[in-house]
Amino acid sequence: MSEKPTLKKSDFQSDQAIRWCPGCGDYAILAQTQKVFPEITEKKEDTVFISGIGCSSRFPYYMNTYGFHTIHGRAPTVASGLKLANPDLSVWLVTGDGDGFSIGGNHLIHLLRRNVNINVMLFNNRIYGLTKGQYSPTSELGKVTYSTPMGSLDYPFKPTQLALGSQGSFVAKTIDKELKHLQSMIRRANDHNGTSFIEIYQNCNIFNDGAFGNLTDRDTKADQLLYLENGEPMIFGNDKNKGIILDGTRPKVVEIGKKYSIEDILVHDETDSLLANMLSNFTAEPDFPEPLGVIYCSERPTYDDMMNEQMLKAKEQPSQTLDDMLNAGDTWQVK
Amino acid sequence: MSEKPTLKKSDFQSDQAIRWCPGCGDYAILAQTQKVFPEITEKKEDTVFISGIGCSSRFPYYMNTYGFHTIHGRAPTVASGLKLANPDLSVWLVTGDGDGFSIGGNHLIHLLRRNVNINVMLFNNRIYGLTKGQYSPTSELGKVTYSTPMGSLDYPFKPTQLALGSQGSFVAKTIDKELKHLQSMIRRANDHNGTSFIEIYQNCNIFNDGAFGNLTDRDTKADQLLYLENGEPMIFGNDKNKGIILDGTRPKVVEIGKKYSIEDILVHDETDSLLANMLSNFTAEPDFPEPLGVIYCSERPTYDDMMNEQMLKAKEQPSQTLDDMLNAGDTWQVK
Amino acid sequence: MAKKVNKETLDNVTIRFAGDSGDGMQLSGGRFTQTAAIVGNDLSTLPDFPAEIRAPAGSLAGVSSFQIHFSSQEIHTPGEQPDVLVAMNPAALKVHLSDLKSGGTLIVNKNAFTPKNLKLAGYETDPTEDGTLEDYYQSHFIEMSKLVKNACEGIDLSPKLVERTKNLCALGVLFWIYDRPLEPTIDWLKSKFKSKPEIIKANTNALNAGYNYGDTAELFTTRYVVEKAKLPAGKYRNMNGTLATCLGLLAAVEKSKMSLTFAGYPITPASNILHTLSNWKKFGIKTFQAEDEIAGIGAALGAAFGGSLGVTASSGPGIALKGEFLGLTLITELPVVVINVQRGGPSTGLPTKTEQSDLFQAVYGRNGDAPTPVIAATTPGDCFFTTYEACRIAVKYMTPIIVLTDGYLANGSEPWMIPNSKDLNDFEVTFEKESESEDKHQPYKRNKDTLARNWAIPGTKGLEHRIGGIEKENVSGNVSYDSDNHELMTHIRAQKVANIANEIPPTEVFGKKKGDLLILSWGSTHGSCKVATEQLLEDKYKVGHVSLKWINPFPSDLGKILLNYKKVIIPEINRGQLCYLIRAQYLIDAIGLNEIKGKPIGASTIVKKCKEIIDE
Amino acid sequence: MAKKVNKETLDNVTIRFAGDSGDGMQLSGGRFTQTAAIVGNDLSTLPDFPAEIRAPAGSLAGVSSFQIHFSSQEIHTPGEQPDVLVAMNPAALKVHLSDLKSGGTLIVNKNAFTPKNLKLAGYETDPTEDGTLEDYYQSHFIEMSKLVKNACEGIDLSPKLVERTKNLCALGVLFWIYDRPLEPTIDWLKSKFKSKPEIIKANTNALNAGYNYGDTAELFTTRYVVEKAKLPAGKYRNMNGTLATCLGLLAAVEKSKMSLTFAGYPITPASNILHTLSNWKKFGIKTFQAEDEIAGIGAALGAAFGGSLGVTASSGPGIALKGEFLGLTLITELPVVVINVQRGGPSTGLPTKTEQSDLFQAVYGRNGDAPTPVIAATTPGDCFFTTYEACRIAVKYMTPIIVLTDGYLANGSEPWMIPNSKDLNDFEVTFEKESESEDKHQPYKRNKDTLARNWAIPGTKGLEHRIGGIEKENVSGNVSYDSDNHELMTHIRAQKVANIANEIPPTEVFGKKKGDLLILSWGSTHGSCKVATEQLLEDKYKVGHVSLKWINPFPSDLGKILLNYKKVIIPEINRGQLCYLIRAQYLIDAIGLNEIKGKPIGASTIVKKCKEIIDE
Ligand SMILES: Cc1ncc(C[n+]2csc(CCOP(=O)(O)OP(=O)(O)O)c2C)c(N)n1
Ligand SMILES: Cc1ncc(C[n+]2csc(CCOP(=O)(O)OP(=O)(O)O)c2C)c(N)n1
Ligand code: SF4
Ligand code: SF4
Ligand SMILES: [Mg+2]
Ligand SMILES: [Mg+2]
Repeated sequence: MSEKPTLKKSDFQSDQAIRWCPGCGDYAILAQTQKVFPEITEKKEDTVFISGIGCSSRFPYYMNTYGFHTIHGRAPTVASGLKLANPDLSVWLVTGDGDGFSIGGNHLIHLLRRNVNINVMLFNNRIYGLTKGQYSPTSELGKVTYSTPMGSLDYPFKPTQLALGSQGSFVAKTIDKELKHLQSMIRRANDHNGTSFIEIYQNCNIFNDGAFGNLTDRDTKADQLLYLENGEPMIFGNDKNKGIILDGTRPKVVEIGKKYSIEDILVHDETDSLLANMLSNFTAEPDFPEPLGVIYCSERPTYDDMMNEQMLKAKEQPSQTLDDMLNAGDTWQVK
Repeated sequence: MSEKPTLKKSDFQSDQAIRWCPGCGDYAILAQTQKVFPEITEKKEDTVFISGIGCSSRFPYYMNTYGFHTIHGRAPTVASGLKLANPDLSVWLVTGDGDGFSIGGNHLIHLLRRNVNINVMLFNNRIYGLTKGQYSPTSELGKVTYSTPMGSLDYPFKPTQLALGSQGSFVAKTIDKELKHLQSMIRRANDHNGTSFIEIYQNCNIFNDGAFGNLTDRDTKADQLLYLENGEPMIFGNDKNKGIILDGTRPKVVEIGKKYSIEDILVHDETDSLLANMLSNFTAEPDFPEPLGVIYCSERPTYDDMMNEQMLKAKEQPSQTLDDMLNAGDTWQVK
Repeated sequence: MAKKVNKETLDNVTIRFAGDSGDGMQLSGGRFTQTAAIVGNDLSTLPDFPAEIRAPAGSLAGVSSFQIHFSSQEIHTPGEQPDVLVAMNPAALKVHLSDLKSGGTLIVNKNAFTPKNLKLAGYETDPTEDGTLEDYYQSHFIEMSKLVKNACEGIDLSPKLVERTKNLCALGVLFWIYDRPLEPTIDWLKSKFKSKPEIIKANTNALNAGYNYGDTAELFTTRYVVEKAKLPAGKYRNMNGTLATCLGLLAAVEKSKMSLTFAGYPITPASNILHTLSNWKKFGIKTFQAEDEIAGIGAALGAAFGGSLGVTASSGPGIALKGEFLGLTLITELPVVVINVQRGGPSTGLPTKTEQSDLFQAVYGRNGDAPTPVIAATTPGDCFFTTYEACRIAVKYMTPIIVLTDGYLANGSEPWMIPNSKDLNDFEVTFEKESESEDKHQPYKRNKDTLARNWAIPGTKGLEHRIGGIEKENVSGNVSYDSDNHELMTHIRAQKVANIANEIPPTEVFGKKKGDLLILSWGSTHGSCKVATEQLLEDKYKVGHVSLKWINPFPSDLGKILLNYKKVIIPEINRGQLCYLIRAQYLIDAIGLNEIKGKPIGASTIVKKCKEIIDE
Repeated sequence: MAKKVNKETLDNVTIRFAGDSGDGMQLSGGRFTQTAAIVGNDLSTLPDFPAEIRAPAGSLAGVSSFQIHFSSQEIHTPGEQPDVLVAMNPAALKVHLSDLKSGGTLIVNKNAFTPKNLKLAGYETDPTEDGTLEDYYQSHFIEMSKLVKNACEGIDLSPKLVERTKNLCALGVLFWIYDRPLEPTIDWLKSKFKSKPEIIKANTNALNAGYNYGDTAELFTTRYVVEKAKLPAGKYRNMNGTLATCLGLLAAVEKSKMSLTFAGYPITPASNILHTLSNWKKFGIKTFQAEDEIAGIGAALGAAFGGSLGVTASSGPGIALKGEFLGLTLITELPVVVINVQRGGPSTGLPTKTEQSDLFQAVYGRNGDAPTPVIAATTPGDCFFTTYEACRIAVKYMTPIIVLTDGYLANGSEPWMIPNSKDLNDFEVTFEKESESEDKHQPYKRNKDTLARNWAIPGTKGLEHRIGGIEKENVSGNVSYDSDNHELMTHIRAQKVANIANEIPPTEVFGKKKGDLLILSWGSTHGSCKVATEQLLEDKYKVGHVSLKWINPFPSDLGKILLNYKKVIIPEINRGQLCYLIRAQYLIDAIGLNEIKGKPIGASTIVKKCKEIIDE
């Protein structure tokens, strides 16, 4: 990338009126994305945003790039096909917890497994926004919604854990309210070659207001958020005095200073799948902080690169014309 | 269960001619299932086998119980509906690596997350049998098949890892050739309250013969198979002299006797999710043995039990007749 | 008070409440409706929601509306052009003004006409000040926000909450104009906000403020009376299509003593069925929010295999996903009811608008020769009877069945004469009995009359059997690749659906039994077609109206009836789908009247077209 | 050698090779076919695979067969009752004997009639010994296993592999009877097993052994000659439907200079399209085995958005899953070709049998008013032209299109006159050019003639735009909830499909241009209908035959043509789907001839029915 961006934030703002509820967390995510993009690309015509259906999935309409608002849950398939057809494009997929994990779960896990070079932004508000407030596969057990007046009965997914279980090569988590962090995750996703999965906690102030209140409340958040930095110890808390250790194979939160010193605290290693799994398991667990940042990152050949290689290799085969192919095999002449 | 089974193996054999290829691993799985069932049930009429489509999915036709051979990938939905309607049934789901993980991936992960009390037997032959030999989501990278003449480009799922990432409460692995082990896994699955997931390595001798050759070959298998026993150290090898240790958070195979003693070896704990993840990650990894046995088992309330509770609780509400309901709300009389 | 006010009696009035989504127009409309019902009017309503959850306040996209048509006579539609438009802000005025009858009454919340709101609505000048409105309408610019502020003085409520009561103020004005009692609304407020006395008080005050405004302001010279309608005697309630559908399912459960398993995935405008049923667990109704629509029907089918009535509901795009499973349901011959609350298509289309364009999909949207019964509801209240009947037929004939309703029926409402559960068709279910015999159970043995196969459910001793999607041998149910058996089964599946014609009562013809033109409608076009027919009959045209409920199979007497008219016209909110089916079936040159505008075709449009056809 | 052998000339012969799946019958059939082609016969073939992968050896379920009809005249079907049946084991005899013409030639591998095999086939006594066969057929019980064992003595091969050559022995016998050259087969063996000289040797010996057996055994008294057919001059090859379909796609790529992205999911009988295309990467064809059929069409659509020709293929149940995405493709107006290789339905149905029952699904299987072009191939070789044309139209009109073939076309083959790439219709693609203007790009601006919208692809500067499944404003492509626009777009989408009629050449009528009866066929029923027409014409009946390729839209001249006949009959392998569409469109009382037996309707059945209709 050039040092000075040639494009401005406004270049990424489309002329469409934004249709989210006032106060929706989606606004912040949109704004940060529009802010970061001038830094990460010089050609907005090479950028494509693809989404499914949901409040979050309206995102492409507001980005002044190419965009495709597809159908519910199926955006990964469209994105994969596009990337297959033109691997030079920078393809971004925007989805919600319902779109991505309920109806679209299968496409998402296959995308992650294949490692197509696509960046996924999953807006997790733990609710169905667009259809007005049913519980989603990330809603907490017992959630009372229109469709579960006595409380939901199904245990939620932990999105980053599912992504890891799907062989995701880049798995990160951030939140709508942490603007700088959100930006940096978008940058990191862009840098990663392969499928990048960012879970973004997003407040739906209409149907699930305050779902992440403890993570955004000034008073509590320092004790609730664990910012991950590669190579740095996993410490958190208002006074930076809490840390994570492994007691055998069981993680624990400990206080630094008394029984434990900073040396005892686990050091984050983005390439360590076991650590990644441990961290993803903290999702919504009352005894652990929520880790924000890159949970796992490890490059491996992408689907598109390997496809390119095969295409090039195939081109080394003796060339044939259409007529050669039509005339191949045993033929005979009738006079 | 009573001590003496009242039913015999033959009671579970249907009158349908079996249509698998001679030599197919499916035969062994069927035979072991039919053998175990008299031990685990006294009422075959309460047993239902449900499957999708694939060679493996023909299984229900051969069990003399109730059975439903549904459509490709969708068996978990039918099984869930059946279990919902009648929670007293013992519901078994038979699926393949294509049926369960390709087209049916989403239903399977949702089943696991919900923890409906259903037992899943996934026959993994790492190939599409019924459609004659295309690669599957568990085929190794680079697999040459009819649909991938230059080698497949997508990185496979590790089934047990995906099951764990989906919040599976019981995850186990076995293989067609280890008859006793296979039987014991079926028993364990049956005992578990919640969704039980057993991955069964199965040889497709027509389209993927020898896929698990190193795990079944008399000469190599002791070095390749790690039998898991809860509370026992993870040792394996011809001379029982190899073991797994954790070096920080990285697992390693070590030789027992020299630098390491048996005390250093990790002890299996079925309820430890981190260990489970480590073990599931060994799938098809050349540097590690394949773990067979119960990788993870931890009870939590099942969907069906919680549904039952809600139904009972709802019945405590003041009772109303249909006519009460028809006449509810503001009404008026026209004369 | 000294002012002289005329009282005039009217046959029928159409009022449209329009405002920002946050303005509470659905509530005003709902309360006006309830009061009209209690007063004894016949009525019909049509809510219209914005596509956005919460479009920016004051924007055109955020306008929400509710139309009510009430009358001293029988009516069948929510009316076309309103007589009265209530516009709570500039955007609402902008969107709806063109529909208001010229000379109609316009009631506006003057306080909302701020520069910001005017700009959002795209007004260059303030229409309440530039004189553009007064010429065409009886315009009343009322400072409602101010009125409620004053009325609520002293109540311990935030200004924001006080401002929110302005919808009751508007309602009060209308209650005054149409001389309606306030008590039902006050009672409702009391029960609704039981624990919030300030809210009750504020809203009551706002309501009274509006009413009193009508009384005291010099602006209204006339009050209108719409008398009680002469409806058939009986007990009535106001009924919308969603509730009626759910009650139909409940009736099926209660009459058959079966359990019901509903599995669905949220989608507009079908989600409310899931919501309503979720509250009815005490009746043994289980609901399951599935991961998608495929899982929805899959679970319903699994439940049906288990001896429960399997039900799923969705709208067009979700129904498209159910096609493959419908095929499996069909070939395994299990009772699953699939409800399609239609909306504008294709694809995501216009999710909040109504349409009748999924008929082809219902009849043909599957692979293979896959005949499936299709039944359609005609009015909001009729959803009850249609759904009940669908359940009964599904079980009696062991078949999937598709119930078509639409967004208009689901959200619309009408006074509904409450049926007595005893009067519903009998609904019997027989599962095969436990068997001690050594003979293998034959799952595809059939009832001679209906051709339905016997239903043997897991848990029953001696009836163990296997079913599935590969062709089955008749009687034995074994997998069969035999071509003669396949042909036989293909015909049996078709014949079974054809047999359902025996269940269909004789077709009712409204109007002339023979004549120049038959108006043939299906589904929600019923109302406008009926009104159109009434008008045409009044104008001495020889027309009849048939409202089809059964589309597959068609009623056996339909062919004969069609021949009694010189021409047949089929008004539909699609490009002519029933029309195509009727042409193919009966080889008559049926004429399509097709308007695809997200709402029922207006009766006047139908009348006009019919006259053209007859007079041509 | 001294024996006297007659030579007799025949017009045409039908041979069926039948044996266990492991017996190599497809290979024998294939080589016989190739030789017949080289000899210059016209021919048509029909392979029939068992539903199981490897049913137990010797079982009825494991029988595999291959039928070839070859002739000195033009033929159009693989024949009905075979003249010769080769049965390599008891099961094959059991399954196929009833089809053999009485008096036909029966050739049997005597060595396979072991007690075990007889029992598996359900024979109580050995039919080659109990005298039941000789009365009705010219039966030859040849010890083929023994013959090949002797012939291969000295070759370093396992007995199992030697036994496997018996299919070439059977082939040798038939080559002798029909006086065919062995060289093409020997050459083929040489190139096929290049690195395995023992295999070449063993198979060649087995072939010769069979041939010599015919020559030396006293059993055959007659040899038959089937002369070269007078086919139109040109270069020919034998062509099956799958390869033809793939070549059609390749031609589209090469003529248009576009890239092609194929995304599909395996399903019988469509999987081979994926397999074949996977080998053609050097032409820039990318293939993607998706996780399911929904992902298949989704990826094809994504590719189309990116400026590639998106293609997907499946069969009935898989196509059912694509319905929702077809709607999105339609409303976003992007070129995606969807190939349905039909099989027996509904549901999983009869996966290895052919059927024409997905026509309704193709035309109507989606939510909303969703008109989609539908084109059907008529013969294996015609799959090439049909697929090519489908691609051209999809791009020219910016639309999804459905190509219907079926299991019979896909697996069947015929001599195919090789076209010259120059003679194919021009295929031009224009993407919108980079724009420096500040004006917003208008993605729904249309070509005036075709109504196709312009194609602007990601990566092109200045054309950034957003599309999606919510209704779009015409021209601007902005999301629009406007009802008039929706109605307009609904009509435009329909008109665009209607416009394709301009691309359809005048309909060819075979036989009488006016007369008593028109035989109207679509798809693979073409062959038998053509043969039936020939026979009827010979018998002086006034009949014509039209073979429809385009089903949506219908050719513009079809209506007129239908009126030239007193009656119209439509033979279909379904319950009358085209028949229904024709009735609706043209209001004529078309008569269905429906046989749903997993294979093309026999010409004789059609002839019989036509005579009944005309003579009645
Ligand atoms: C096939 C289909 N099924 C259902 C829907 C209805 N639907 C639209 S968005 C949505 C869920 C939205 O939830 P989520 O993905 O979490 O997005 P959010 O609105 O919360 O951002 C549903 C069920 C649809 N449009 N299409
Ligand atoms: C909707 C649909 N798509 C595709 C198929 C074709 N199909 C049947 S089984 C199968 C895959 C079988 O693989 P797997 O599940 O691994 O089972 P196996 O045969 O290996 O036991 C496929 C693609 C189908 N029957 N239905
Ligand atoms: S409903 Fe929730 S998620 Fe949707 S726009 Fe409104 S606040 Fe945002
Ligand atoms: S194809 Fe493979 S999996 Fe299928 S029956 Fe044969 S051996 Fe078994
Ligand atoms: Mg959400
Ligand atoms: Mg498999």
